[in-house]
Amino acid sequence: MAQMNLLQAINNALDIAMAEDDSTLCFGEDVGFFGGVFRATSGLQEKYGKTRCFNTPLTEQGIIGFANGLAAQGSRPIAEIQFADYIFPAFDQIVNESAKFRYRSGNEFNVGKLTIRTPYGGGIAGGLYHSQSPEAYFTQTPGLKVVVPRNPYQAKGLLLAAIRDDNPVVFFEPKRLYRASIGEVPEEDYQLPIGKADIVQTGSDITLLAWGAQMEIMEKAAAMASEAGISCEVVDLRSLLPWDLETVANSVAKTGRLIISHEAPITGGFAGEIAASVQKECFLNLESPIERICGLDTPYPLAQEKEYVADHLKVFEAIKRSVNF
Amino acid sequence: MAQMNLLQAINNALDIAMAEDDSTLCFGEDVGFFGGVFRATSGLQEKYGKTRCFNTPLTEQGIIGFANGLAAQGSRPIAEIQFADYIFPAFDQIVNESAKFRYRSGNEFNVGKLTIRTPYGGGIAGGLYHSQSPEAYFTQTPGLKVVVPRNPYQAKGLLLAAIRDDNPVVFFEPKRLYRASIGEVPEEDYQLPIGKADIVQTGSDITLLAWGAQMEIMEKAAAMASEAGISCEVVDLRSLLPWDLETVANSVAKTGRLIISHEAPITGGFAGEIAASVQKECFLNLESPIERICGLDTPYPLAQEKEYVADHLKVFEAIKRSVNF
Amino acid sequence: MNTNTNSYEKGQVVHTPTFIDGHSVDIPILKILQQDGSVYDGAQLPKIDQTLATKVYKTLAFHRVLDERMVAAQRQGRLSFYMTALGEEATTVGGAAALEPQDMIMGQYREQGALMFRGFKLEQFMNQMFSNEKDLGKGRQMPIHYGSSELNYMTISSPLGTQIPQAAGYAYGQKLQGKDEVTICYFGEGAASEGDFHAGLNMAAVHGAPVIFFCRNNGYAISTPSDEQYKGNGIASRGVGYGIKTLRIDGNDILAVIKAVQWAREYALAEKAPVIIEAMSYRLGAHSTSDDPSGYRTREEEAKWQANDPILRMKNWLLAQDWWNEEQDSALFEGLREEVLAAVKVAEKIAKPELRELVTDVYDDVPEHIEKQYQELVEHIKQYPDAYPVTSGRLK
Amino acid sequence: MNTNTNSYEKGQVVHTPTFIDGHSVDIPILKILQQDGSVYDGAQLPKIDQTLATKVYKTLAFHRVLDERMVAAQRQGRLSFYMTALGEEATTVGGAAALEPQDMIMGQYREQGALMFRGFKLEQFMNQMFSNEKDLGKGRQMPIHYGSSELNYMTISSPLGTQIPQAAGYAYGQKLQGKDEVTICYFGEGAASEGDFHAGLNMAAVHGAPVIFFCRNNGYAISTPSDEQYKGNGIASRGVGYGIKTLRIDGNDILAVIKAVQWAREYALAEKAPVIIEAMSYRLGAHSTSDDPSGYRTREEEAKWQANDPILRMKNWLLAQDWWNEEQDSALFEGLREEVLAAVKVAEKIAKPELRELVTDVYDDVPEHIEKQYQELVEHIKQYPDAYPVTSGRLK
Ligand SMILES: Cc1ncc(C[n+]2csc(CCOP(=O)(O)OP(=O)(O)O)c2C)c(N)n1
Ligand SMILES: Cc1ncc(C[n+]2csc(CCOP(=O)(O)OP(=O)(O)O)c2C)c(N)n1
Ligand SMILES: [Mg+2]
Ligand SMILES: [Mg+2]
Repeated sequence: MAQMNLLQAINNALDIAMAEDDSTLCFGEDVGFFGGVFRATSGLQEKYGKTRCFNTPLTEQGIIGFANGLAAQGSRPIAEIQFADYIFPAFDQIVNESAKFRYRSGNEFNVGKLTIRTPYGGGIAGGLYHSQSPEAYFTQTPGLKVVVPRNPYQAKGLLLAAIRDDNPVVFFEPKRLYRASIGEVPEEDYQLPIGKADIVQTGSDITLLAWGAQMEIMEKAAAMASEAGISCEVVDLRSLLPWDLETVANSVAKTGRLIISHEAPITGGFAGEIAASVQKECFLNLESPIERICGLDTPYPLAQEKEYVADHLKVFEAIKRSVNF
Repeated sequence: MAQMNLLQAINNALDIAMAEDDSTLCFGEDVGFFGGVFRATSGLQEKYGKTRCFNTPLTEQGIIGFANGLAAQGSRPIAEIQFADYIFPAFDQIVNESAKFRYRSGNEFNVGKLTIRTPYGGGIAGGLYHSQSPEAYFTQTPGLKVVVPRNPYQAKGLLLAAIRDDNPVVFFEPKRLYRASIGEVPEEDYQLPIGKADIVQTGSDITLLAWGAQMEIMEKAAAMASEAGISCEVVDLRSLLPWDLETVANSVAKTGRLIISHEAPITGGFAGEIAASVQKECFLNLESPIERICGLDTPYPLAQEKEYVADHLKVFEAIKRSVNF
Repeated sequence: MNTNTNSYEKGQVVHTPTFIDGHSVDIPILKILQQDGSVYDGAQLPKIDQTLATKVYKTLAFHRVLDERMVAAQRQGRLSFYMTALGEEATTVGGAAALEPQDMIMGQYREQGALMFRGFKLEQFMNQMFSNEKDLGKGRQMPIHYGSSELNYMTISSPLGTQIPQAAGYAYGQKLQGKDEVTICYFGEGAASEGDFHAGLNMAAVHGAPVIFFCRNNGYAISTPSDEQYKGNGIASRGVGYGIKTLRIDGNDILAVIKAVQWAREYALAEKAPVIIEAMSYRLGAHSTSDDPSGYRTREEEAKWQANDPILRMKNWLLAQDWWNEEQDSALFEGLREEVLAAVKVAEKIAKPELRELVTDVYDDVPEHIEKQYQELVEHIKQYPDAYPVTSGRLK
Repeated sequence: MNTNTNSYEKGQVVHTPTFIDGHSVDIPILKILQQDGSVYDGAQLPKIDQTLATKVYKTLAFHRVLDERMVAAQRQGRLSFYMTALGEEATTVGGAAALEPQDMIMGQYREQGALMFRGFKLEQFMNQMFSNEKDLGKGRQMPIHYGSSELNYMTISSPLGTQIPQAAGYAYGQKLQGKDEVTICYFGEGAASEGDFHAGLNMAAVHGAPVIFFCRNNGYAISTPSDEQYKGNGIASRGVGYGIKTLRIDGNDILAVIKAVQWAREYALAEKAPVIIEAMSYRLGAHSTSDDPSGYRTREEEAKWQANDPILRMKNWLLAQDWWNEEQDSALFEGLREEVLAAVKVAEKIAKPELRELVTDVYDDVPEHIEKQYQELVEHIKQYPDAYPVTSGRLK
């Protein structure tokens, strides 16, 4: 075991993946010599050479198109999009190509070996274009898997699983935690399962569900609630597509209450899907309406970021509302 | 009043818009001389000249980028994307640019005059890439309006409202109905409100909610239900962003039951947002879980299109399930 | 009237490959074979012997016949949709003939000629077009979206231009693994306007991918003539901007196509670098069976190009070589027509894919939530078997 | 080591505008002013008199001082982020000086020089950078994302390349309305790899939009040197592929910039057609205050370019003209430094925008669902005023 921050855990996972398989490649804008603007690919070009870890020209659609081709060919591309806010030029290549490659060809071809890594989320005074959480744009796309880790241990295990998963995976990294989140991480190889939620804290009065950096907020709110005598079950969804309805529904069946929180704007966010599914699955168990504590329906602001975000106080208020319903 | 099909109604609305304002332009792939592959812009180049109605090079990102620039400049662009399946190369221009233009500039600049028209939906043996209903990719984007008409009368009134609305509007046209849906349409200018749902049929036992071509399915299912003694209230959402929670919630408060149907895959589709909002708004009114009858979580198929789609039989079964819950 | 389809003719005519390097955009056009079947004086022929030449010609004939028959079948309502490559068959058949079987072919949709040359069987074409259970694509895509991993022909995808950066990546992978392989990537002059074109060509150049970008410039993108598509000198004029070796050829000249692609393959492998070939041709037929070109172009323009028939041109050459005769020719075409008709009749009777194929291949395995949707669908169909006649009968 | 930043020097040096037309990609580079302040023999000067020249120079000085001071302010933790244009100030100040006030300027983010020339006030820059309530952008974007509709300077948007097709559309609208206006569109050689570049240039050419595409080729896109960005001869070599008139200039030569843009404006208006200008320069500073270039390039490379300082070059010219003297120069720089420091102190004390600005301008009006979210937020903040100190105090 070693102490690693989230970036080191990512870097370590990439290192293991590149060492084990010569056909694994890491590339993207500034990913090569410099190691990426966040340094997630630091040292990899030195270790594995310029042909396997390299800078690309500045074109996200090109990066993912190139990656799709490599994956179809049998290589194992790990493409980085510098900020999730800049993934949209690649949207067609991801949503119309990566996601549908296997299906449309009757499995004659597939891009299962593709992994797309991208830092997402707010809390870094990044304004409209360095703060977005666009996961829900991808969760409505059959053929993709979508994964978001909450800490260094999860990041390494889930990223290794994503790289080896035989389906295209979009891997969102909570950039606010890149250096802020530090924890014990085994130095050896390990994987965490994609498609399974993780119960971070058991409780009996209400279920709190989130993913990525938002887990910190949920744990903080749960601590406040605990002081107020409310017992929260805190669940990290981890994998958004496919997502673990069973674990969530079991928790809600037990607690009778659910709050879902994400950074993205509320309308059309992935909390809607979860709420819709859970109200159906747990209709007779629910003791209060499912609440969604999310970003407001505006672009991501700068000066009023603090007011905008779904913080622990807003979650705590929702917990009280739900319990007192 | 005249009999028009949906295409004629669209064409008529475009004609009125171009006649009233010299700065209104229609363009897109094959939109000019040929009048578009569906002929929605037929005759407009002849009438208003090549500078106001024209073919563009084959680049969706270019079309919307160009349109954004025109709108910022003060012109009134109506851009066509040939099929909604091909809107994704323009995703960045729509989601990061059109939607955020006004906000990011503090209203120094805006693209409120932009309208994007695009044919969507299945039922035409189009397979993966001529059948998609990508509306939910846009409904999670603050700054956009999203509108879907169900018939010629609605199409003309809503399109004129969209063109004149001072916000960027994505206008999805149900291509399966282009020639199939025929109805009375006033020849003169009129508008229908954006943001308001339309109660197509009142009823007391259950609310059926949909939009666009799916309304036909709902009406068919409602007729079957009526024979089985179930009274359905049928609501056309019309505008998905912003959407009329009030009308929907009032209806559900009355009926106690809700079924939402759309063509897109269920997971992450817009029905999730509606269900999540309504379960909160109408928690104490709901007598059964809200059901979503939608496409399966696969790319849009060809040979098994009939099995895949959310047809009236599936909706009818859901109605019975809901009423007998 | 599209003025662009003629304007490149002003370029110098040469008879051996001549590159546009980074310091010239005077774009010569490579021509080897004249319409009467004679070879230009001093022209350098591609590597081709009688066996290869007859195989190429037979493929061209098969192409022509299949296209004719399937358009007819579509008119009769037996088929939902079809796209011919009338007048530009040499670009794809010639391309495949110049490559090795292990080379990957990525097409746009009008490249059935390349697949034919590779040996995709008549019934395989039919099974795809009739979306039956023998279709390699499991009945999921519209007609003409062929694909075969065995034949290294990437399954066609409707969104335009997406295969261009993919081809760069595919070829880069081939290079990295030290394979004696290249990728050829076909696209139309319309698709070359997509952002993916720019991304793909630049990435291939920067990363040294052995890919042959092959633009079929057939003058139209549906109704849009190429002079409303771009203002440069065709697509070839863009090569210099990417620092990519570029070659313009007469796309109706099968020997020029073969020569150019043979050369490009050698160059791409040896130099680990991409090549662009722009083949000037003309889409003689409609864009697809959903289109009627009489609304946007003249008969005269079409007639001019009809006189450049690439198949007739090759036949004239074969006759001149004494490698072929008129009797063989009639027999070939007649035989093909019968075969195709018979194959239609067989394919349209083959059952549709089983319901299960609706949910396979979304992922490597069917995940739980989709399995559940499938089971509910099965129950539903069993409840209303008459409403789903194609699949209900075969459900267990 | 970036070999590309030097390679274009091999081109012929000319002293009057010389176009690359569709039949040449021998790319000459326009140079007018030498580093010592003397003009090349036979060079044709732009339209410029002492008044304009001093305005340009003062703007350059303001630019240099503002950049220096704001980097310092960022280091002191007073500002979250900043981007300098050290070494390439002539490209934007010169561009604006060659245009008319009604022309639209669309920048990438490093074009504050153009906005300065247009008269954006020191306190306006400050208000934007400190996201205070006087910021025209209402505190919504990161520092340096300026915009002013009054000054026809389009608000900066972080996603790269998006302004390129927008500029084509903007200029098309200007043309259609018969205005004596053009649009200038700045972008880096990195952003020129985006698909939007391809789309924008092609659409401008096809639709005849009077837009000046101005590429600031400063050798780097963050850490990526231009020789890993493209393999062609810079961005200028792409012009011919779009059929667009192209001009390469020395970007550190203010007179060359002004001359080129003056010419381009005339041409774009008269011919209703776009122009591309590629200005060769070098990003002497870090990419932004978040970046440290010592990790990816050498001091020697930087030193070479330090010797080409565009501001010093202009100063030398002004001195030689007798339009300026050293005393004036010291006074100017000293005065500017004080002004900037004072302005920082004022701006950082101005209140942040009111909470209401969080929800305005998403749409033309605040729709019901957002109004409801806002009201809930207000109630929440009132409940926890200490947790939201910036806004809670001002809520009614
Ligand atoms: C991204 C995208 N946009 C639009 C279309 C619709 N479309 C199909 S074919 C076509 C024209 C293509 O022209 P070209 O590339 O010249 O090829 P050709 O048909 O001439 O062989 C268009 C616009 C599409 N399939 N994909
Ligand atoms: C679409 C998009 N992708 C990536 C980024 C991140 N990014 C910001 S600046 C930059 C480099 C731009 O280089 P260049 O265009 O040469 O401009 P310069 O900084 O040299 O002025 C990158 C990659 C972005 N802002 N937008
Ligand atoms: Mg074409
Ligand atoms: Mg640069």
